[in-house]
Amino acid sequence: MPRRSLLIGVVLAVIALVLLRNGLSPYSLSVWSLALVGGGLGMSLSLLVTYAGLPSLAQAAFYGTGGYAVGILAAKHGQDNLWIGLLLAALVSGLLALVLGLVSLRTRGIYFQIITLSFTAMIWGLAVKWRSLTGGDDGLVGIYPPSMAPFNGHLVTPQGVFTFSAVALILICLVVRMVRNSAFGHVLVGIRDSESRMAALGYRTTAYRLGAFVLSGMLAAIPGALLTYQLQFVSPAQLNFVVSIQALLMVVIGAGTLFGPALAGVGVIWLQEILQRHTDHWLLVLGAIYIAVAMVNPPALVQRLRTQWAERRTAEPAREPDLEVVR
Amino acid sequence: MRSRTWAALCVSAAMVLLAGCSGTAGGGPPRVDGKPAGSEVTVGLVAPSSGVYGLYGPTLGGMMKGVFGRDGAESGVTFLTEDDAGDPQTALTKVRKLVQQDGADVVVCCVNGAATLAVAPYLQGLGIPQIAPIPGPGGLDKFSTAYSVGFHAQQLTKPFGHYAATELGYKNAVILASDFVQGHDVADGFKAGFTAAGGTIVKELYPPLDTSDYGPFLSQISDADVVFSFFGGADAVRLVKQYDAAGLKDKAQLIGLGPMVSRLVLDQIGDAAIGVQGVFHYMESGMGNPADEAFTAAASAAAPPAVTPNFVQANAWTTAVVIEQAIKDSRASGASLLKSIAGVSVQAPWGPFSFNAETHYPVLKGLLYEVVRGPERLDHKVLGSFDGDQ
Amino acid sequence: MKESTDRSAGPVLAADNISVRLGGIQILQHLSLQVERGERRAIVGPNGAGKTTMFNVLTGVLRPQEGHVALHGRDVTRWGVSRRATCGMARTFQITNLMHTMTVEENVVLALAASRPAVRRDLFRPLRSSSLDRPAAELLDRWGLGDRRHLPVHALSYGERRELELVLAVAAEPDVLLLDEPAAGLSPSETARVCDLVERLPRETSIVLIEHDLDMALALSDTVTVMSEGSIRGTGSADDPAISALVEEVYVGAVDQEDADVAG
Amino acid sequence: MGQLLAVTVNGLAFGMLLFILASGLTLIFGLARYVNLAHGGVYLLTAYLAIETYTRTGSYWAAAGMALGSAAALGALLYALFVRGRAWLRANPLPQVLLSFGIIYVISDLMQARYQGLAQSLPLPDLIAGSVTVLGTTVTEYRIVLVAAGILVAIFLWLLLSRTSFGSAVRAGVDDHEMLSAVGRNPELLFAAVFAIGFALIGVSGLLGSAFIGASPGVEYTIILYTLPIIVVGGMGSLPGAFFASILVGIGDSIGKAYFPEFSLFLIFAIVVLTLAVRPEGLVRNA
Repeated sequence: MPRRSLLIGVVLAVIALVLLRNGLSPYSLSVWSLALVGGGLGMSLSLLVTYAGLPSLAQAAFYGTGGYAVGILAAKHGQDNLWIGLLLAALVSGLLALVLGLVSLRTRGIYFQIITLSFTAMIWGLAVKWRSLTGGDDGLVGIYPPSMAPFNGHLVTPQGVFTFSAVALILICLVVRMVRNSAFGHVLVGIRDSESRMAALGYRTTAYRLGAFVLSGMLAAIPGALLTYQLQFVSPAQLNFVVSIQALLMVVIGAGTLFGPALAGVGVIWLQEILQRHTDHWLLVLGAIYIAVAMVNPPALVQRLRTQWAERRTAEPAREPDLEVVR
Repeated sequence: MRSRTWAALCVSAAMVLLAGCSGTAGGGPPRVDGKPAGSEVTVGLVAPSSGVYGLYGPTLGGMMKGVFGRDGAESGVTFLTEDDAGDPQTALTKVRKLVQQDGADVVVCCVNGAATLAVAPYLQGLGIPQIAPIPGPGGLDKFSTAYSVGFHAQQLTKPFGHYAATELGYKNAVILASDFVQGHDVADGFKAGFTAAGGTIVKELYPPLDTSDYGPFLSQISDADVVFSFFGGADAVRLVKQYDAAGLKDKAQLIGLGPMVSRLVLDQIGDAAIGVQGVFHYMESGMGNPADEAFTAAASAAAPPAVTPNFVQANAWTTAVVIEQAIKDSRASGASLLKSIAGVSVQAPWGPFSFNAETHYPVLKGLLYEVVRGPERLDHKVLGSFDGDQ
Repeated sequence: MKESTDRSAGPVLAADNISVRLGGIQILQHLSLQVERGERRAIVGPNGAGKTTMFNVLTGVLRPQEGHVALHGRDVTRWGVSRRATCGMARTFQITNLMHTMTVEENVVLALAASRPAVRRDLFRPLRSSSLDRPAAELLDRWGLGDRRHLPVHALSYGERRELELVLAVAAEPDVLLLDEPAAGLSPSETARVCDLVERLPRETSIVLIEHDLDMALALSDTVTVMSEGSIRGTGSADDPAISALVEEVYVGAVDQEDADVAG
Repeated sequence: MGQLLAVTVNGLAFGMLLFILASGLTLIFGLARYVNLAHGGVYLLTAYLAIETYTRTGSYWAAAGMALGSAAALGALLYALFVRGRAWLRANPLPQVLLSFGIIYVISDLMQARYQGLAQSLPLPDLIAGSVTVLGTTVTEYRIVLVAAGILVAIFLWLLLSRTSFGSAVRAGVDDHEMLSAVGRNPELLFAAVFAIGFALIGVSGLLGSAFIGASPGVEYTIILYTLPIIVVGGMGSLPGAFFASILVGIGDSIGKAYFPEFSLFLIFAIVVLTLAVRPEGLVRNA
C-alpha cells in the first residue's frame, strides 16, 4: 500500500466521515457507530489471522473484556474518563491475551482454533457466574457517557459518537498497517509462511506469535470499550463466542487485504441490520452467506489473482506456483 | 525519519477531528417529562422471535396485535414489532429505530432481563414510557419512564416463604434454582420470607442454566419436606421430569415459581408434573372473571392449542389493555402518557391491575395451585392465595 | 550480535555417545562425531541408516535419549533450533522451505536481521528503510540471484529456490553449516551449480552434509563418515581406500547379504 | 458414599451421550480432517424430528429411523455439496468454521420456524421411565440405558474399524489421505459413507438426548460447549481418546456440579488446560 495512495485513502475517508456526520439521522448514525466498532473488531483479528497465520477464535474474549473493563470502572468506581478507560481496557485485555496465548500457542491450526474457542466460552462463563463484579447475565447498567477530559464535554451526541468511532477505526487501521510494515510484522509473516525456516534462522517463533496475540488482544479491547460506551451497557452477549465467528467472517471477506476487514466489518453489521428489517428469516439468509463465503474462500481467490498479476508483471514466465492458502 | 513525521501529522489530524465531536450535554441521566397522547399514538414492541427466547416474540406480538386490532378498540393506535433475538445490543438498536424513525410513543420491551435494563437509560433520556411485559428483573424503579406489567420475583416469593412456613406448615426447605440473576432473586425472596417465619433452609442448589443432567443436584436433596425452585423452558421440562424419575415426589413436595409448570411446558412434562405445585400471579386454567374469559377467547385464536392460554399471553393482553386505557385517560385528561400509565387501573385476567407508584411494579395477589389431571389435559387447581409484596 | 562463544581450537561441533529411540525402535546407538573448524564432513549410508535422525539431533529438532551435542565446546543438547542458530549454526532443508509469499530480497533481509536483535524487534520503523537493503543486495549479487531480487519466491524456478535456501543459510555467516541432501531432486546441471555454490563457501565455515548421491558427497567433502543401521562404521578422508571399501560394503554389501539369505 | 456413586453414574451416562456425539465428529475428522462444529445444529434437528415423529406415529422405531436417516442423509449431502472436490478445505480451519456456523444458523432458523421455539422432550417408555436402587443409591433407569448405548456404540465402531474391509480402508485413509486411491477404493464413496455414518452417530445422540436433554432453541450452542473439551482432551481423530475424554468430562462435570457448583464450568476447562500443558495433541495420540 504505497504511501501516496494511502494518504488519498485517509483524506477520502475523512471527507466521507464529515458528509455522513451531518447528513444522517441519529438512528442511522447509531448503526454506523456500531458498524465502525465492528470494523475495528475485524481489523484486530486480521492482524492475527492474515499476518501471523493464527486462526484464533478468542477475539470475542478480548472485545468483551475491553467492554467490561470500562463498564465496571464506570458503573462501580465512577471512573468516567474516556482515555483512561480505553487505556485500562487495552491493558486488561492485553494481560488476558498473554495468559491465553502462553497456554494455547503450543498448538497449531485446527487445535489452536478449538482451544481459543473454548477459552472464549470460559470467559463468557466467568462473566455470567461472577455476579458481584459483572452483574451476571443481566449485565451492568449505570454506565454514563464518558468525559473527554483534555477536551471539554462528554461523548454523548450521536454525531460525536459517530465521529469518534470513525477516527478510532482509522487509527486502528493505521496501527495494523504500521505493524504489518514494521520489522516485527515482516518476521510475523515470515513465521506464517514457514515457521521451521524462521526458527533455523534464529527467531524465537513462539515469542513472536505471543507478541502478535497480545497486540491483537489489546487492539480488540478498543472497539469493545467503545461499544460499551455507545450502549451505556455491557452484558455477557458481548463475550459470546458467536462474536468471534462474526469477526472471522469479517477477516475472511476482507480476503487478506490490508483494510479489507475494516470495510467487511462495517458491511457485516449493516447487512445484519438490513436483513432484520426485511425478513423474519434473517438468520437463514445470514447462514447462507456464511456458507457462501466459506465456499468462495476469498483469501485464496485474492492470492491466486496476486500471483497471476505478479507473473504478468515479470518478463520471464515462472513455473506454475503451487496454490498457497492462508493457513 | 519521514515515517515519524507522517505518523505525527496523522495523529494531530485525528485530534482536531476529536475536538469536533465532544458534545455539550453533561453526563448523568437528563430528566424529561413525556407529552400527552395525541390523535395518533404508535406503540412499539421489541421482543425476540429467534434464539433462546424465540418463543416469546410471536406470542407477545400476536396477542397485543389482537387487542389493538379488535373492533371497538381505541382509534389511531398503530402497533409495530421488532425482533431483538434476545440480544441487548440489537434491542437497543431496534428501540432507537422505533423511537427515531417510527416515532414510537410507548415502547414495550423486553423479554431478556439484560435487554430491558439496557434500553431503560436511553428511553428515560427521551421521556418515552417503557413497559416490561413479562416477569423480569428488579431495579426498574431507578428509571422514571420504566414500568413493569410482569412482577419481579421477590414480590411473590418473599410473602410465599412466610405463607409456606405458617399456613402450609413446612419446616425444612431446599432451594433449587437456575444459577442466573432471576434465579437468585427468587431464592433470596423465599429464603427471607421462610426463615423470618421460623422455617430453616437445609440446602441451596444452583444448577447452571441449560443443565442437561440434574442428577448431581437431585441426589443431594434429603431430609427436607419442601423443595422451592425456579426453572424456565427446557430447564423446567428436564428438572420436573428428572425429579419425578428420581422418585423424589413422595419424599419432598416440589413447589416452583409459575413458569416452571406453566401451560408452555406442561404438555411436554406430561404426567411427571402431576402433584407439583406452582406459585404465580395467574392460573392458566381459568380464573372465572369476565376479563379472563375475554382474554381466553382472544388467546385461543392466536397460538398453538397445546400451549394456550398461557401467562405470556395473559401478560401481553394486560399490557395492551393497560396501554389502551392509558391512551384513553391521557386523551381525556390531557395529562402526559407517562402519568396516565403510572396511574392506570384496569381489569387483568387475574383481577384488578394497577402499578405501585414508587416501585413501578404491579400491585398483585399470589396464588398457590397444584397440577392435576383435568378432563382432556393437565390443569391447575387453586389451593390457596396470599397478598403479594409491594 | 551472536552469543559470545570462544573460537578455541576445539571441534566446532561435537556429538558424544548419542542414542535415540523413537516409537520403541532404537534408531541411533552411541554415536560420536567431531567436526573441526573449516572441515567439510559428509555423512553417507543407505536408506534407514539413521542419517536424517542424526541430522535432526545435531540441528536441535530432536532431543536424544542419551548423549550430548556441543557447539564450540558448549553443551547445547537442551537448546532449541533458534537458540543454536544464534550461536553460529545454520542449516538448509531437504524440501525447500522459504517464505514463499515474500520477495527474494525480503527473505534475505529477514535472514540478515536475525543476527541483529535491534532491527528485528523494531515495531515502528518499516523494514524497507532499515540498514539491511545494501548488504542484502550485495549478498544476492555475490550468489548470482541479484536480478531476481524483487520477485516473490513462488515465482522462482526450483533450482533458484534451492540456491536461495543456501543463501539464507550463509547470510548470518555461520561457523557450522548443516546441509540436508542439497542435491535432492535436482537435474545434473542444477546439482553442478549447487556444488559450485558450496565450493565458494568461505573456507573457515565447517560443513556437515548428508547426501544419497555418493559422487556429490565425495566431491564436496574432505572427510566421510559411513553410517549403517544406526551406528557409525568408520570415518576417514574421501580418497582413503579403506573408506571406499567400507562405503561399497555398506551400500553394495547390503545387497549381497540379501542374496546370501535367498541362496542360503 | 451412595451419593458419590449416584453422581458418578449420572456423570458416566452424560459422558456416554457426549461420546456418541463426539465419535461421529472424530470419525469425520480422522478421515477428512474436517471439524464438523455444526454437530450442535444436527443434534437439534434430529432431536426435534425424533420427537415429532414419535408424537405423530407413537412408535419409537419410527422416531429412531427418522433421526438416523435424516442425519445420515444430511451428512452425505453436506459432503457432496461442500466438501467433495475441495482439497483446499482439508485441515483448513478458517472456511471450515464458517461453513459449520452457516449450517447451524440455517438449522436454527428452520427449527424456530417449525417449532416456534417450544422446548420439547421425548416421553420415555414406561419400561425405562422409573428409577432403580443399586447398592443403596437411586439411579434413574434411563441413565443405565445411556451407559449401555455408549458402550454399544464404542464396540460397534471398534468392530467396524478393525474387523471390516471398510474399516481398514478408513484407517488407511486416516494415515495417508492420498494413498486411498492406491488401495483401489473409490475415495469419494468412502468419504461420503464416513460422513453419513458420522452424522448418523450424531443422529443417535439426538434420539437418545431428546429424552434426556430434550430439544430447545440454544441447545445447539450448549452441545458445542460440552463437546469442545472432549475434542481437545481426547485428541483429534482418536476414538479411544474420545471415549476416555467423554468419561472424564462427563464425570468431571457431574462431580463439579455436585460438590462445587460455582466452578463446574471451570472444572471442564481446567481439565482442558491441564491436558494441554501435559500433552498438546491430546491424551491418546494416534490420528
